[in-house]
Amino acid sequence: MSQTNLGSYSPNTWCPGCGNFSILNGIKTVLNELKDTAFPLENVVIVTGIGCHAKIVDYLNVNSFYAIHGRALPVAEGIKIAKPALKVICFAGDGDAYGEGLEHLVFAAKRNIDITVIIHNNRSYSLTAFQYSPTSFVGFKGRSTPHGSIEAPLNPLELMLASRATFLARGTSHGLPLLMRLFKESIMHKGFALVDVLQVCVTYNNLYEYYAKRVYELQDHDANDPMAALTRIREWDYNSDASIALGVFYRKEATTFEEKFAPPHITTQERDVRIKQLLRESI
Amino acid sequence: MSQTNLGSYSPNTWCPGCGNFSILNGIKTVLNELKDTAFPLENVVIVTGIGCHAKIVDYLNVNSFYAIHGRALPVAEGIKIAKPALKVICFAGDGDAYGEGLEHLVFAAKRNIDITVIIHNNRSYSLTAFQYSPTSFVGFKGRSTPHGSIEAPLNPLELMLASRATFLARGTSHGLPLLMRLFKESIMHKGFALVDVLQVCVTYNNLYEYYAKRVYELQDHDANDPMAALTRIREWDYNSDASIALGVFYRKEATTFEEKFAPPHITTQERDVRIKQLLRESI
Amino acid sequence: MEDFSVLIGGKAGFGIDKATLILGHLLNQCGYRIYIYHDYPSLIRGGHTFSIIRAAQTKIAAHRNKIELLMALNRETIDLHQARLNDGALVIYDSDAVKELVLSRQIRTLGLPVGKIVKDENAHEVMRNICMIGAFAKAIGIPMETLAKIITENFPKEVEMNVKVAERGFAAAETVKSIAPPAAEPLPLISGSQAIGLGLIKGGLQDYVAYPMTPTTPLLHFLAEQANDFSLKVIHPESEIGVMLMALGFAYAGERAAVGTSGGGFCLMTEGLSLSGMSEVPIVIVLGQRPGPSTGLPTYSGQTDLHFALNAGQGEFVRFIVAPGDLEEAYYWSAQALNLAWKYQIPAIVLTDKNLNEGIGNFDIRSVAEIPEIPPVTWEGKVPYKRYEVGESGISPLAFAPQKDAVIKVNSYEHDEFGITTEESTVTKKMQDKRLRKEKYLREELKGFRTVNTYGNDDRSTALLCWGSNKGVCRELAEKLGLKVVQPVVLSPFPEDAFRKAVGGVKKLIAVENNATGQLARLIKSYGFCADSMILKYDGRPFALDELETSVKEAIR
Amino acid sequence: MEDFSVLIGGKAGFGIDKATLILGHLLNQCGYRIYIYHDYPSLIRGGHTFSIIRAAQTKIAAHRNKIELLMALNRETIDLHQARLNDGALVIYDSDAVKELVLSRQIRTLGLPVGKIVKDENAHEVMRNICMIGAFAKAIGIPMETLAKIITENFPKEVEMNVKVAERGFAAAETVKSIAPPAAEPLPLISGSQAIGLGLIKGGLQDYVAYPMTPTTPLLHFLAEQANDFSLKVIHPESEIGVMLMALGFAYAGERAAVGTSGGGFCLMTEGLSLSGMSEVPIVIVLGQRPGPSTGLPTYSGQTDLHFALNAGQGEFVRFIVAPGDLEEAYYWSAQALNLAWKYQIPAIVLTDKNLNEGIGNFDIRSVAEIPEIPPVTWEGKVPYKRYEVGESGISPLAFAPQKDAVIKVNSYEHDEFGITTEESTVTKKMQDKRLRKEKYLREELKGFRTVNTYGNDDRSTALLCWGSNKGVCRELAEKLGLKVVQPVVLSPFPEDAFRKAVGGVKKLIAVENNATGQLARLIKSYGFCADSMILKYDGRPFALDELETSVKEAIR
Ligand SMILES: Cc1ncc(C[n+]2csc(CCOP(=O)(O)OP(=O)(O)O)c2C)c(N)n1
Ligand SMILES: Cc1ncc(C[n+]2csc(CCOP(=O)(O)OP(=O)(O)O)c2C)c(N)n1
Ligand code: SF4
Ligand code: SF4
Ligand SMILES: [Mg+2]
Ligand SMILES: [Mg+2]
Repeated sequence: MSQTNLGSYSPNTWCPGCGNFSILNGIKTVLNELKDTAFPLENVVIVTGIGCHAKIVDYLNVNSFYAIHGRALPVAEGIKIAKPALKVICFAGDGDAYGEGLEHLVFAAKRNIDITVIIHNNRSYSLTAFQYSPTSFVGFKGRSTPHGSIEAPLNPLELMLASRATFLARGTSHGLPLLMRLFKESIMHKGFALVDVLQVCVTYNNLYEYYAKRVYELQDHDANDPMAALTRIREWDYNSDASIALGVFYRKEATTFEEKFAPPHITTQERDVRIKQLLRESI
Repeated sequence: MSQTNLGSYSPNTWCPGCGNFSILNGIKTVLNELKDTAFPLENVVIVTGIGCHAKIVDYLNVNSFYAIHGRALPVAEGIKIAKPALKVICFAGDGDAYGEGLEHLVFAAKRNIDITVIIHNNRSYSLTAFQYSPTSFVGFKGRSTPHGSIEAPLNPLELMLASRATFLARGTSHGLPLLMRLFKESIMHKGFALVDVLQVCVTYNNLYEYYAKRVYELQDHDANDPMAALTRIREWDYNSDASIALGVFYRKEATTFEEKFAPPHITTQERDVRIKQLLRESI
Repeated sequence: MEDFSVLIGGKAGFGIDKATLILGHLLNQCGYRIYIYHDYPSLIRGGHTFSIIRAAQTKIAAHRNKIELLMALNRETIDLHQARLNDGALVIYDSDAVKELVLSRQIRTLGLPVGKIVKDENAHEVMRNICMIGAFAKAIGIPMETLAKIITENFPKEVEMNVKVAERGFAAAETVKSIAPPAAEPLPLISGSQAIGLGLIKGGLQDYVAYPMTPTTPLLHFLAEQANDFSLKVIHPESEIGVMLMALGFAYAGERAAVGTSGGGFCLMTEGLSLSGMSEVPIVIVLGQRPGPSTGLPTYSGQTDLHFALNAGQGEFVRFIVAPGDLEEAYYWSAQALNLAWKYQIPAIVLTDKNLNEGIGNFDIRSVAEIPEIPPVTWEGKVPYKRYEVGESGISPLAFAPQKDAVIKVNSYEHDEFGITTEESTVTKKMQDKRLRKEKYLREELKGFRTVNTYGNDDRSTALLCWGSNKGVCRELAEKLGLKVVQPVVLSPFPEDAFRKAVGGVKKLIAVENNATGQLARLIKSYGFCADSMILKYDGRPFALDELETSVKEAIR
Repeated sequence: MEDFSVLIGGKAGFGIDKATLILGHLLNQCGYRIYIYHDYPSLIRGGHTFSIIRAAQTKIAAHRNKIELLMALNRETIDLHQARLNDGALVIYDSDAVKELVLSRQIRTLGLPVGKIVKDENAHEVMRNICMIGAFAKAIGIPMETLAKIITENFPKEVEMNVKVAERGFAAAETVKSIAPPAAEPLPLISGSQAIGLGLIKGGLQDYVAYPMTPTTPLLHFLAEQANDFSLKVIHPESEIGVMLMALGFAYAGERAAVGTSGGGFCLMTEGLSLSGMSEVPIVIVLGQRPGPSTGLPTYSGQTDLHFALNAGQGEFVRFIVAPGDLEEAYYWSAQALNLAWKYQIPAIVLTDKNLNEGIGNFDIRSVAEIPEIPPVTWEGKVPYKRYEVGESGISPLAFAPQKDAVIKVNSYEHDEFGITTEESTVTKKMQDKRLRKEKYLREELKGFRTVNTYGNDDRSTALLCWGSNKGVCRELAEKLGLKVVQPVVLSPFPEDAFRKAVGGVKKLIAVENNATGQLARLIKSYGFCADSMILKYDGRPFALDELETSVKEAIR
């Protein structure tokens, strides 16, 4: 395997110990591996919203679109539809993708467009210095809810299953080997893939211990069975105390959105001829 | 029962035969009934987005907020939180609430705020003269997809269940007795309630026959069982040919969002005193 | 008849649209120049909708209130429009629908049992319109063959039945007036939406992304229909936010993309607009105006979003805004908007309105100036690739993934030349200067374009100042009254010099706008120019020629 | 020392914020007037962040670049800021973190083994800041008791340990400079966000809805903390679209609501803004500016959204826009924005920036003008209730559900007096006139307010033109240089007459703005006023007093 340092010269400004480092390291290793076996590096485009998570674009020396808060998905879709050969990977936050931009996520899943979405789910708005997010537990004392949030969290995987996503997985930022496997599989999956990473935010929402006690890896799970997937997905609702399954919950093969566009190429001349023709028909 | 003509002087501009008439008539009857048994008419506020469906506000002589496309939900939430005694009912379209404003729907359900949402699901953008919607079947030849849409529809009830809605039902615009029952139950339900009405658009998407052949009313269904609800909800995916269940799929009791705000009243004087006090503490 | 107008009206669902098109093509075939105004409420069936088809000997782009022919499929049409009838006008009506018609002596009438004819023929009720058109053709002396040809070309289905019904109408009528000898070869008859669509295609459009919203919905429909022929990807996503961001994705990936919307949808695009400004990922937005605020009057026309378009989006960035005034300008500038947006890597807005988008008229491609390709500046392989290389012009060479040896990073944050985020004060200033510098070069390039149009001799000291779709009506009126017209087409960057030249010698400048505050007048004021008076109309209806004439005469009195 | 500045710097996570506050309060207690500028990048740990605490004898609202004391928790702080040191300045530093310090002769240094002290005491590393503050107090002659009191008041936890660590720092230092005698009674020390929040509360705020976005996030935090005390409902929903629409729901239901955001979030609110204009459901938006376009420099300051705020949203409608220049104005105008929005049933924007929102200074409530309640016009029970009754002033009486005998219908479409949709041309014009007419009455009412501030005698012929947070620096500098200052506070409707009066006699008008194009200069131009020169800064950093002095001197040379 040829090693490439995928890093950039940008100084890293994540807090020491932040779970984002695992995601960064994991994706570097995975892309390095895939570039030898699957696709050249220049075919990779990463797209992000805004948040601590999104800083990953600055730290990866690959093509990228550092978009705006909540809107990584539609940008990624445009890129993929334009150039289906590209490998388009979104890194999104929980506030970003499950909050501000949730709608895009649902529709990207519905379309089964072949992109990969990696959620840095630290269950907090961190870059804006600590507010509850759509996956924060009830009673979360963020700075917009100092007396405890009164909303129950969403179960994003359940929502994504209902939105017809064809690959759903969960990992944690402290289980790097599994995480890398999930990254690889999700990137290689043909269709819409989402990996919900329980990313520890050491500064604001350090759930390291909490997760360490509860996570387990899925065994003997039939990821092709939507009902089995749902059962496992519902096991933990991101709020109550339960075991937290990690691994691939669901996987399905289906035609993808971008495949359905195969417009023939057209030259400038042909264009002009057809314009004239259309005008003639309008007389 | 005291009869009130809930109509307004606004001329009705729906197409003759449009399923929206049933919804209008149904809600008039139900509100007339409830005003004697449950709450006075002036406690009703209806909120809509924009679309054929939304014209219902002009035809009902009750308090209303004719909002903008896709945004009925947050307006309704604000009204309800401000005045929990009000009965807030949203009339929304499929393009409107399942498309443009889907995110608000998910979050309103997540909060379990006590409002009622009635979806005029004609599975088409009708007021804009016929485009596919998030619930149109694959191959739909709307005017933005003249060669047939390539996207599979969402199953909105499945999505709403995943979003933690506490009352989910389906009716059709040609089954008025059931529809009225659903309207009544959904309005009286304490918590977030959604009724998906398969509303026939006679002009653009006349599925009257299609539905007539397939619908049946839920019998012996335990609406308190989320798994049973899911099974019935998944029976028909808004695309393939299957039986279409009508009735209440799911019902759950839970505390509601607006209940959780009970701020004590404050007078102008108290306000001034506390401002001064806070300033003193900042010296 | 040299210059006459036909009004056809009825309920939505009567097929007024189709009838309008047939009438337009019929008169077009006879060698008239055509302009069609279509007035309809926001509903699908019922209500009252009508079109005015005006036919003239010279090219026109405005309607008149007064009409010479009224075609009434119901009583309401006569009630609502009889005040428009000129002396000697002819009313053709369905005598089965309109009983007891009392009109002034000067009006001639022609009642046909249209309902009965259609029933006799077992035809669909909607074909009443074709029956009326048959009578119309006979009444003004157009041969049935001409009409049959038009019908054949315009109906995908049931051609025979339509022709038959038309023949019955033809037979039931008599010739009352006579058409004028042909003025010229017929020209294509298209809508503003089609002109914009074709212009975008001419400019190299590859992707069109839109969420339906009047008055740009027809553009979406048109491009969706043309997608295969022109190798377009036409996508209608979940919302205007999705539209804008998806389109920026296309542009990043190296394709030419445009989006279309109206005010409310544009609001939702403004965050993406600002992103385009910062990331230098180009985009063309077709912004069709309608009366606001908010939902307003969705199917009517207005010019209320000029300053919103000029200032939308947080922060300061260069944008190109053009407001074409007629079909040829719509075609030309839609193509050039793509060219310029891609060359300068900026957002461009084609600012139109319902009146331009849905107005139908003759399109003369021969009168459109050459549209040279303006190639974007692309990377020549110098390593390392810097997406935001700072050069004299502010334009950095483009590259598109996948590209060996180039890492292409675009960024919504302030960033350095490689596209890496920065918060450093000197880099911030340098990059902001780089981006803003593009305006200077764009201004320079625009000197080679007709950014401000004038009509009428330079010695005319009274001028009508107008923009967008008011060009047609102002130009025709000015010709008649001996006035000058000044029409800025490019609105950003504002062509100050060209404008100064255009108003040179003008003593009295009268702004004619479809808004309540005089938005163009306000814009020129900030460049030190002053409109002496304003004629403003903001009820959603465009100016009719005769109506504007009254107002202008008052203003110059 | 009469007027001096202390800079404290280090990495994010060193507790610079807290230390800044302690230093501020300490000097405040000593009777100084304080102004604090805080500079930090968009990150949570690491990077470099610093504050400048300026202390003076008179009230101030600007910082200077030059400093008299530098408190360095790491080497970087010295490297980055040593150029700021005035002759005779004192550097207090952690000698465990900074070895081998070489500075010019004029600089005095005081190194303490801060790291070691903290370790000795078994204190948390972050308490290094408190140790330094102990040394600082001793160095400038503040008694340890004063410091202990401040620490006690400002630490919710571990007070004793903090005091202990401070004492160690105090003991390790020596007195180098001496503070000046107290200037006055201490005044509250608050941030712009707090001033705005208190102003909104004073104006009767019942609901605050916001999605976090710098620089208005602290306002959300502040109001969330105060929710119980002031009976507020503070909600953070799914997005800014949700924010705006939910707030309009509150307003419809009869509560006073405000929202807060910055440029990107404001983009998403523009559709709701236009809805507010059409439906006449009032709202107050606190719009905190930061450098754009797009994400830009999230934690820095700018004044680039004036024209966006003035023109955002489709269609034409009246809006009230005010840009307060300091804490007292922030308080006063936030209250009045609510009052005026509710009286005129229009959207109001409080246009601020990071610099105002996050700057900290003395707030003197005694100098704030009386804030009379401006009662909204409410229904008196005349039936039938018409939500949009057309009257002389354009203001229709309000009623709120549930209300017996009133059906309250608001509408985003054009509508009649009852709120029922219309597309009729005369009603359209009538209602648009009604809505726009409110501006006339608002203008009239605003004549009773100080809409344009001037400072300095009227005989000064050179004036600095500024808006928003530049007031502080301009005012102080003008006082020093004998210039006049003209500061329009209300920006829409633009107070043309008051502005004309304010610039009367001014020969040279110099615009001072934090943007690249001179947005206020452009605005006044459209009213026929001209800025003679512009001093523009757009690197995200506000003007420092000494920096601006140089530029102004150049401009008036
Ligand atoms: C439209 C808009 N609203 C708000 C913001 C401010 N903002 C920046 S990051 C962020 C939240 C980040 O939370 P999340 O997506 O969970 O990312 P994290 O920092 O936790 O990785 C917000 C609200 C913004 N940039 N744009
Ligand atoms: C932001 C915005 N985008 C687009 C529109 C145009 N528009 C009006 S109604 C409508 C679709 C209506 O579809 P649906 O909600 O299903 O309602 P229906 O007409 O089918 O009842 C659209 C796209 C709008 N008013 N606002
Ligand atoms: S705040 Fe949390 S998520 Fe952000 S960098 Fe620090 S630890 Fe990571
Ligand atoms: S278009 Fe369809 S939904 Fe709209 S009024 Fe007509 S039948 Fe009803
Ligand atoms: Mg997060
Ligand atoms: Mg619909």
